[in-house]
Amino acid sequence: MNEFEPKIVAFVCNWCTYAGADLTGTSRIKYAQNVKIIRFPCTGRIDFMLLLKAFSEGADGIIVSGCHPNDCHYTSGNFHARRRWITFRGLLDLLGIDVRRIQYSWVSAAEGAKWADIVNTTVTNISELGPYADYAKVANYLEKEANL
Amino acid sequence: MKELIAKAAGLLESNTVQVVIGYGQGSADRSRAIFITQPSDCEQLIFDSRCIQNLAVYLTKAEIKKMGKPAIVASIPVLRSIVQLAAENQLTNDSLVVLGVSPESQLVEFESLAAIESYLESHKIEIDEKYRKIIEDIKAKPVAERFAYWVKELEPCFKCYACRAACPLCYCTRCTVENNQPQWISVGSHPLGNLEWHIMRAMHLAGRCTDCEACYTACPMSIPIHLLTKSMLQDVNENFGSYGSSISKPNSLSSFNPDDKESFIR
Amino acid sequence: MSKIGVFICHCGENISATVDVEKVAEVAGTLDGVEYSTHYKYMCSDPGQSLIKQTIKEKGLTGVVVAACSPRMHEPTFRKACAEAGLNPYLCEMANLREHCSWVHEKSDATTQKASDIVRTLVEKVKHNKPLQSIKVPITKKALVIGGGIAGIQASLDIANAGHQVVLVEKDPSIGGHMSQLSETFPTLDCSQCILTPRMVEVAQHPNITMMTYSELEKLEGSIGNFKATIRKKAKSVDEKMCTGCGLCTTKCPNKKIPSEFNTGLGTRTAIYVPFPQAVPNKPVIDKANCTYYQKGKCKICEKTCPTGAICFDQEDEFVELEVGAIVVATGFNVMETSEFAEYGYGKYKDVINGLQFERLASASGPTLGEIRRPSDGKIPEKIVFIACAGSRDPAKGKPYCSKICCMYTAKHAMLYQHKVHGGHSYVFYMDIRAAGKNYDEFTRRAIVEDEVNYIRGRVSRVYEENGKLIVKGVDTLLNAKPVEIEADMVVLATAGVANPGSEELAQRMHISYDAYNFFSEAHPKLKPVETNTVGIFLAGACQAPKDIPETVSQASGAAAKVAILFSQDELSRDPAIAVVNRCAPPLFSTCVGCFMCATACPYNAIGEELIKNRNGEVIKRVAKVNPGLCQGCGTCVAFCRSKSIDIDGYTNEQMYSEVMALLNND
Amino acid sequence: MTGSSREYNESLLAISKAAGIELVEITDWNCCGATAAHNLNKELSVSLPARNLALAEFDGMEELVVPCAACYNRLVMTQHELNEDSNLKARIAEKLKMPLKNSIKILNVLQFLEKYFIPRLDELVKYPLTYDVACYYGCLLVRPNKVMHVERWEDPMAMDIIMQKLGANAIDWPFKTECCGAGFSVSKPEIVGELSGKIVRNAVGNGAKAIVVACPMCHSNLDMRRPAIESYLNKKVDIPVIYITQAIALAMGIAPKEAGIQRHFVPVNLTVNR
Repeated sequence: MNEFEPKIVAFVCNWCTYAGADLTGTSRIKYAQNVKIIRFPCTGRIDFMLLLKAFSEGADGIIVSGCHPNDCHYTSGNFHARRRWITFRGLLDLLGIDVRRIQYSWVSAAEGAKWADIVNTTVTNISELGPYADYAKVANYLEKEANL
Repeated sequence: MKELIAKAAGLLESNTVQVVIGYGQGSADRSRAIFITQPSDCEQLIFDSRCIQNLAVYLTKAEIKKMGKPAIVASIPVLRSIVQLAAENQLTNDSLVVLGVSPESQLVEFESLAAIESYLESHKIEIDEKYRKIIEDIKAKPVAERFAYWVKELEPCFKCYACRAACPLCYCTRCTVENNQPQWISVGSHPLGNLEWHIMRAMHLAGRCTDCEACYTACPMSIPIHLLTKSMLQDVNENFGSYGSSISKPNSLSSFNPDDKESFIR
Repeated sequence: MSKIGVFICHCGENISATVDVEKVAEVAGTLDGVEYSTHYKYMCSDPGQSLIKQTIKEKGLTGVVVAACSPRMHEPTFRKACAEAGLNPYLCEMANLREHCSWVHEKSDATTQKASDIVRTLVEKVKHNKPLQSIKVPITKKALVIGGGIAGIQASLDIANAGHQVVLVEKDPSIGGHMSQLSETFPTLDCSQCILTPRMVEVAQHPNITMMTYSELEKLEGSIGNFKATIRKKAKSVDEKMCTGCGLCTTKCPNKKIPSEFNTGLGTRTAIYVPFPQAVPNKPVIDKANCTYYQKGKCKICEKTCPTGAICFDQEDEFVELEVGAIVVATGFNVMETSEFAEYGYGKYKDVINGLQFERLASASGPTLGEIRRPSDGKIPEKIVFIACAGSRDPAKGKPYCSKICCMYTAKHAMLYQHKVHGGHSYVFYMDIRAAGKNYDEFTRRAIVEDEVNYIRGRVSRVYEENGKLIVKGVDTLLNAKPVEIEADMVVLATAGVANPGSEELAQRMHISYDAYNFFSEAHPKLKPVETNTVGIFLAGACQAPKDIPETVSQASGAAAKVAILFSQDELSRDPAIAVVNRCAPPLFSTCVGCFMCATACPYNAIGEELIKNRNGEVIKRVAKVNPGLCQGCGTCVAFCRSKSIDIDGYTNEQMYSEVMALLNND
Repeated sequence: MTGSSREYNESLLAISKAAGIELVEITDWNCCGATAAHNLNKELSVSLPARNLALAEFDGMEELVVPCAACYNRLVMTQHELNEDSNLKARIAEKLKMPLKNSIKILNVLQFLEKYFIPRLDELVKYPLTYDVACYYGCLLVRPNKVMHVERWEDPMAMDIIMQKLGANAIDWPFKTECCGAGFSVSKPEIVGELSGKIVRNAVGNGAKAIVVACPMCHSNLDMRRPAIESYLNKKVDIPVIYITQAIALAMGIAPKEAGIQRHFVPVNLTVNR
């Protein structure tokens, strides 16, 4: 493949963004194939370690998305998630892990078009940033270890 | 000092406590933690500028717990850790006697853990200007350079976990790093394993770390891991308006404000 | 070893038109642990489902992945099919190939590749699925209704008539609430007490209803089906059983000048009192703060007069513990005081009153026996001004919301005034007339057209006294907009409906959420209007937001129906996707260290503590414990737990981890 | 403050001098834009006061005392808007070609008096005032409340409290914040006659011997437009209108002339217990 096709994982909550992405489908709005969705009950459930794992397994970008503030199915899971994202993002930024590679968003069950837009712009942005070679280089130590 | 020794001896004599955790003379010119069970041994207690180890770390250790109710010599950083441990339900008013030592080396006694918290109101955590500058300088580097900087800084880490052992707040009986179902942290002390370990360590201290620097002091390779927690401390304070948590108020990361501000969520 | 079956659906052509389903099935078949892989035109059809069931039995599958539409669509269908074939339904997962793949991408190799990736991810997840049993919780079929206004009355009667026991708790000495204070009700102008009092009596006489007046909820523990409520019965100083309600004591009490709450301060009552003649129960209580004996130690006239010896001064507050399965909160609302309005005189002008006070003036049982007389000198006002939206829809007053009932009751007030004071002049200053409701607009039109109430669209900037008149300075914003000044004899403020004082504390005691104005929050603004976020606790009436009587009664019946639905089962069955704190071998017992940060993070207060004891009964460890009745399965605690000691079934750490791993490793 | 309301300036400087407080004028200050600018051009209406704020910062000032209520209102509104909108702030700073921290503390005359005079009134007041006064606030000091944050903005008390401390009896009256007619003074004086007339009538009716103000616009309408007021009320009214600073000057025993008492249209014949 000549053209760089970024690998993007989307961590989404079941009640808003997953349903929103369903609506993108029912509305037949087209978007890039690069993004694959993993369903969580709530953004509050999304462990920051899973984001790191996604990078070490070769993801070039990540989308994290859930219900808008005050819309959480569980009333406050997204508020807790937001605080965690704010702190996590600050830490990653200090460490030089490219925070531009993680797109956070609120997509409601009614925002099918917004989901398509989030996916497409993220794909464009990550394509511009190129493969996440820096992290891959670090992660590749794993392979060496495995080959021993 | 005399006051402290007398008080400690008194507590042991009256069997109010069974062990006194304090500082004593170590090898060479160093101080070390000592655990006194006999009133007469209280003479060994010292307190001076060398006594920087955070003794609060012993409060949650099973070996110490077995010795009975402790009294602990507590300078400001230790007091902060005690409050945080209390906030996390690890200590109650009955579980220890705190022999506070003020910055002027005066013995301060506390009626309750809540009293320690209000005492600390006038000794708030402040990130040193020096560290603020260092953190700012790191953040000013281009992202790739920053990453390279940290990969290099973390390279000497051989995962001895001294940082974990020294931290009063790392009291889990099973650390995530020892969890292999699933294998959250890559085992080896290679760049990835080191990076993952230190990110996790910092994240787990977010909103809890009291900036005692015990992790950094303990690190045999002098890796500046305290910069990570200091930076998070700043972030938590700037975004949520609090350093650490108090006994009565929930921790900043296990609570929220519906109006929390950020600019990166679309 | 896993034996997973993968069933790929064409969904007619919905999937197969863009995804090469044969290829996906072929790739899936090569995956580790996949025993069988196939594709079919319509998996959700009968033959499709039979195919799955048959394969489960024939191949002895340990897990199933149906790659079809969104799990939000057909997950229940396929899980049920699996259960019918003897496979635990929670060992079935769906891969979303339609909404998340075939419908959003063009036909290409990349689309087929993505479909394979999704299938592989779910196969990896299913390998880590565990059989789960839906959770059974027994139900105590007794309801607690808090608040004895029309909402609480309606809810109690409905639940009681459905055959269940009800305990109705009311903080005042009588049930009846605000509705008992009203004169006539819109839009029919029928007398409020005439329609309410029969209901009150019915409550008192209903064999299934236990009434606890002068009582408040002190503490609430437990969860849906099994709440434990502690009720504080405030000391009435009167023995309910001995008192016959003759009322002799109230006539003899020397302390007669106490402002009557029922009459909104426009009338007086005694220290031993029945709030109003039709009170239920019609038995007095002693208001200790105003009783001469309690304050000064001497008097006891009531004790001497009482023919049955029912007065008992040494009565103390009593605490009653109740076990109930469901709760209806119907604590109602209050109106903003006129004293909060500087521009209208901070309550210093006696003839500036609020709407509730006007109700008492207009009520036949009120202090003026239904004649409209102004409080200052008892004169009949010749000119009266009504100011709508006093506080409501006014962010400066901290109440940006519409109180909803004021447009209607103001029209009613003006109408009643016109009916009672012939030749009188009435004016209504309004922002908009919000009369949405059956026969509502007709009602306000009638006030304007037939009763000649002067409606002025505009706000009032100030009310002040000059030469014995209340000068109302306002503006008419309609045609020929101009400032208006009316020299009135009386001013009625339709002050905002506000939450009852203490509602914040009550909400916290029950762990239900409340909004910025301390009104209780419904679980969903549209689809769950009577539920709260705490399952098993329902809302009725104006404690949720200001509302009128018909709406209150409907909501109360709705809440009662929810309770009856709950009570129609003997056991509660719940989705088992809930959090669990791990257990392991001694001496650790659990890796949980008991920091309880999960408990503060939990939106449902579902995390409590468990004391692990040794065989001598000594506590050796204190760990978190999830209450399966309360946990809703959000998993916020899981991401929060540092030692990974808490996990959530259906979305376990292992499941999520393997999904991430599988999704990215497609080489 | 050097034209029609010079007595406000004179009295403020006189009492400050007597109390040993030095007030410095902003170098090269400009017009705040008043009501004209913000009716015409939003950005202009913010730029003009913003320049004054920047100049005051440049002069190294921490507090800015603004006696004119209209100027005060514009400056506070500007500070608020710039703080709410960082883009606007950046744009304006660029336009001004000056750094703009926008953190200077802006005090109106009441806040200034509260901070620097009230604590010292015992020492400063030599001749307590003894009569009934009506404290009139107008609109610019209190509105919009979401920016001004005045407690009880429909019935403010700051001036009343100061007057009580000077010995006077501040009457409870309902016209404290009613409209005086403001800018109609020039275009439609008859409206001012009616609106200010009602204010004056109510003050007199409630027994006031003087009206105390803290705004040049209020003053000119209640004082200079007295003929229009009298023609609306159809009778002669001689209640004087004084600035709060003048009231303080009188109470401090400063010569009436130094406080510009003689400059009013309606003669001020207030006796002082000497």
